[in-house]
Amino acid sequence: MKKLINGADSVVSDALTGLAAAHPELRVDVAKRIVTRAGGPRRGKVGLVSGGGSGHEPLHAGFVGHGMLDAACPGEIFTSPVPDQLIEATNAVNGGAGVLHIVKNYTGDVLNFEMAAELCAEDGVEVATVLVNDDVAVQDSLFTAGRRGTGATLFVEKIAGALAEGGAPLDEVASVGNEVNARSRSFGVALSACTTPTAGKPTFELGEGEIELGIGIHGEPGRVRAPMAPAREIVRVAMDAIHEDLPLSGDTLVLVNGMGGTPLIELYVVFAEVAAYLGERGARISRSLVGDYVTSLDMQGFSVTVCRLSEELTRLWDAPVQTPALRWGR
Amino acid sequence: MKKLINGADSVVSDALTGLAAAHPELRVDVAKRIVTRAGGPRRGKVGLVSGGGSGHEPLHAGFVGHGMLDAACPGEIFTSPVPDQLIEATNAVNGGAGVLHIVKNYTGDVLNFEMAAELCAEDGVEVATVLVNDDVAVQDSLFTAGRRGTGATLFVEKIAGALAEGGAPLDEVASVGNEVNARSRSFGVALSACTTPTAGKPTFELGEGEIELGIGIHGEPGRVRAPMAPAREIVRVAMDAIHEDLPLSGDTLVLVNGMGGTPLIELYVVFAEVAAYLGERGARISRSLVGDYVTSLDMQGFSVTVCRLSEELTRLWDAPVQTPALRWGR
Amino acid sequence: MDTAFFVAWIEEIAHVIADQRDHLTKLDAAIGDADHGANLDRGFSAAREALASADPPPATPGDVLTLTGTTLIRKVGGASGPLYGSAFRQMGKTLGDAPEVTPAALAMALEAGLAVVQRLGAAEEGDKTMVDALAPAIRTLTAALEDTPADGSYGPVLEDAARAAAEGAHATIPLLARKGRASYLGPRSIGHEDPGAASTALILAALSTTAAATAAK
Amino acid sequence: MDTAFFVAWIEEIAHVIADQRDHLTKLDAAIGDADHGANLDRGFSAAREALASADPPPATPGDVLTLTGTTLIRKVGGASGPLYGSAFRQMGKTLGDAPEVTPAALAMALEAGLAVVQRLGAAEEGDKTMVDALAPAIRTLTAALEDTPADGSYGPVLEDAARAAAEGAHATIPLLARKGRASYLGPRSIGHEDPGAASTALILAALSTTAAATAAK
Ligand SMILES: Nc1ncnc2c1ncn2[C@@H]1O[C@H](COP(=O)(O)OP(=O)(O)O)[C@@H](O)[C@H]1O
Ligand SMILES: Nc1ncnc2c1ncn2[C@@H]1O[C@H](COP(=O)(O)OP(=O)(O)O)[C@@H](O)[C@H]1O
Ligand SMILES: [Mg+2]
Ligand SMILES: [Mg+2]
Ligand SMILES: [Mg+2]
Ligand SMILES: [Mg+2]
Repeated sequence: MKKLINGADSVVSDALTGLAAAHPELRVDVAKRIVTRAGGPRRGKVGLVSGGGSGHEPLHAGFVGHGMLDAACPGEIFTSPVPDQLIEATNAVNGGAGVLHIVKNYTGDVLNFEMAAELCAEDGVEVATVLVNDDVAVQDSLFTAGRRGTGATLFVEKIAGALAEGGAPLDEVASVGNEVNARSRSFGVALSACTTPTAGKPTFELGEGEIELGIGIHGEPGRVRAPMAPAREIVRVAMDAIHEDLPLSGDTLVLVNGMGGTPLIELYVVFAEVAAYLGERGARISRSLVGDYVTSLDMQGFSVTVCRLSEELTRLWDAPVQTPALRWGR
Repeated sequence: MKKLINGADSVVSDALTGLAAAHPELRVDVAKRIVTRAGGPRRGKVGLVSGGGSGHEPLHAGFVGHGMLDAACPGEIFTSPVPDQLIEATNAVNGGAGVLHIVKNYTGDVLNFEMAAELCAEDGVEVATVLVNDDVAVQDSLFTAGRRGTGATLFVEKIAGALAEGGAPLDEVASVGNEVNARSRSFGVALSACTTPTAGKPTFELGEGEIELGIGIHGEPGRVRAPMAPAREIVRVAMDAIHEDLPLSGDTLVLVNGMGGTPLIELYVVFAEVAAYLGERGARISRSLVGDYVTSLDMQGFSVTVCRLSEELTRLWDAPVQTPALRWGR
Repeated sequence: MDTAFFVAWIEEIAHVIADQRDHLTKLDAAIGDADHGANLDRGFSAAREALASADPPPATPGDVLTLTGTTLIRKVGGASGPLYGSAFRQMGKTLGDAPEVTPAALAMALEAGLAVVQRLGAAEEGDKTMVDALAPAIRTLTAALEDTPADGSYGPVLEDAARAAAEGAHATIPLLARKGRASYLGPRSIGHEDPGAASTALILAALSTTAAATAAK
Repeated sequence: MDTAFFVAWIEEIAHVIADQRDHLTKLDAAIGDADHGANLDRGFSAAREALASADPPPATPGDVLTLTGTTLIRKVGGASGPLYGSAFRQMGKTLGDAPEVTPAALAMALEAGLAVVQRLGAAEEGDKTMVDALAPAIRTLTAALEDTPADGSYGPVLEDAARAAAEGAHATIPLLARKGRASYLGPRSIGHEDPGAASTALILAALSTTAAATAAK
């Protein structure tokens, strides 16, 4: 394992130190691992808090800023944050209108956010939660951990953030978040595993001719291993899985997301195939993103997330946003 | 080699097809390999044309748009574009005020741009050229190919683009481009080589404990191989090389650039070290970028580019820009 | 079992988890995300430090377990942090402020801890989680209590419980995971030991080790 | 040497470059950017097609070389595209509209091509570039011309020139590169054959092969 780090134990702190140096518009508490907007909470605005394990950058700290999150709580690599962080962040961004927790559906994230939310509620802070679970590769039932939250997290954070910025009350902000999640589906593919600094070696081994289909964002293997194939065929597998679960038509917002180690030129090749697939089914790509947004350290591969847009969601997507990783309109 | 492509020969065309699908604000001629702004040339505005081999995405096509380039000409992977492309792009963006060619200093790029510029001049189009050569890892003399153009290319394109957008004449736009280049220095480090689709295997082999210092952006090995070290020490080697060549003080613009396969969390670790280095020398990071901007396919590693800012350059850096890969102010 | 016994137990857990850190991470790499060893190592070494530096020091076995649980919740994160943390806190609460804990009281506390894990995580036995090690250990303990020797020596009983936990962990290998990250793998989760079950077995082994060491004094 | 001879030469170049494509790429991977084989393959197969489909077909040797050069410039890119392209164009220009080319005229044309390469690329002999293969080949050719057999059979002469080019290419191995990408490597460029010198040797070998094939008819 070769990584640009000073040591496995200091990666998260060192990266937060770098984040602080690069983004004076953020307030970064390196010791407590809380990233907020430098301005502090705005009176009467719903606060948005997200968080999760590190290793998915720019998620979530890269999405703190005007029109999106108010706070992000990075945990250790691939380990959800602890309640203390979440409680402190919740209090820090509470402008009196309540706070929305945006939680990716993993047992650890859910439990830690739940504990924090309970304690915040006991302290009189109104907290609502949106659970993101867009990954169609995973079976969803009462008797499983349910679907993972992946690429749709970015959509939920952007769109709920825009609504909150406009001054909407907590229940509306939560409900638009839930709506975005309900309209979004994702599927991920790995060409290689990732290596966490503490494990020091890849979480799984893929042969020269093998890929993993249906991977998550924590270096876990996917549902099945498959032979390497041209981009067109791999994209078809991913899009078929999405299309079967949520028939694709009308206006869509599409994210072709790199897992961290994939060159942008390949992501554009993938995007071309996604566009062709949607075109054949009469769906329209009306908004899109191509790049590394919800990553898995150095993993090579991609995920595709599709959200079926409404006019209102499109308007909220287009609203100004100013964060380290997503910016337009100001 | 595993890549998200349909075939080694169609990578560039397929990626351009994806670029067109993702960015309706660009006009992409896939067959001719010319990317321009959808609006066409603006009367009286200096046109900016850049280009180079593919495999460095988002450079250059990702920088086409308001406040930056008017056209980009991608060549084959790591192969400079041909004069035909450059001539056609130059004519396409000529609004009557002349056209600036932004050329990275590689023999191939220089020769092809020179040929194009000569022919354009014969056709009565006023062409000026800025040659970018910021890489301090390379010896600079009349008897060598001279320094390579790397990260400073982005700075030149942004700042010259801002001046051109404001309506400045060709000689001023060229001269600010030259000034930015003169004030900028870069140094790159590889943890792994990259693999071109046609070669099918890495251009060099690095052991588990080895890195290459002083690499360029075409997968070529660096000046020396060195043992792997903590980020702090690697950054010190890079920054010392820059500082020796261009003493660092005052306000700086800093790019910590990923080579394509490096996770963002590691780039932030690097940024923290760069900030510490500059802080110790009394220099101030007044503007910065962290991310994949001038890449080398799937190479793992980073480069750091520092530009000594003036007030005027800072103002031009801050001017609105709206391109696929760089956007603020609109 | 007194306060010192419980402090010794947590210290022994911290020791054995540190020792088995890479092994736990390896188990988690196969069907999870390769952090279980680091998570628990961070948590239990923090718990050990918290106990050592607590001022006033924990006065009862209940205090020891409550502080341990709180520390785990504050330091671990992930799924195992809230689950183990809440379990230890619940055990502490259940023990109340009794200065001495009988094997029967300990069994009841463990039972209460298991109940919290199941309330939070909704895992049943057989879902391939820590529950698969904890539940049989408690069953063994409870059953054995009925014929604890009159001299009150609980060593062999805890040894049996530890063995049951280890067997329970081992028995997760052929199971298909239905909770936690391993469940994402579907049938591919089969053939691997659950890391949380393995760490639970280590925690119960530490209990037995601590009892043996105490008895030897 | 007539028009057909020069068409045959370009076809032979296209053939041998396609054949050696991976070898050239490998040389370029060691001290460059691993594209020289693909670049020249793309260029010369385009040149072959341009010659085949030109309407009207090239009427003179000069036409053949000019069209080849133009096609290389339009299709190759990189350093080798403009250098080889300009060289072939210059050769074509130098031959003018003569329908037949003597070895002496060919030598002069090659000389003019080399001059263009050096004007554009500023490489001297010994800088580890294509110049190191082209220059000795021309010297050999020019020297040999003085004692060309009266029957005008130029086969052996071209064979000598091809051998000189190959030797020149081989002799780049110990050199330190001062031009082109290999120069970035400094002393690490030593020990590798320059890919452009290697391709120049192939181009001159193709010339000799074409002469031999023509003579055999
Ligand atoms: N719902 C659950 N109920 C009980 N135990 C669970 C549950 N989910 C996960 N676990 C346990 O947690 C262990 C994983 O812990 P750890 O790796 O530290 O957290 P994470 O899965 O968040 O990375 C699993 O091996 C399993 O034993
Ligand atoms: N300045 C120069 N003068 C002469 N030949 C050169 C010069 N620069 C490069 N070359 C030749 O070009 C070859 C490389 O060609 P190619 O790989 O196709 O282009 P690039 O270097 O742009 O990738 C080198 O091996 C060398 O022989
Ligand atoms: Mg985890
Ligand atoms: Mg090249
Ligand atoms: Mg885990
Ligand atoms: Mg090359």
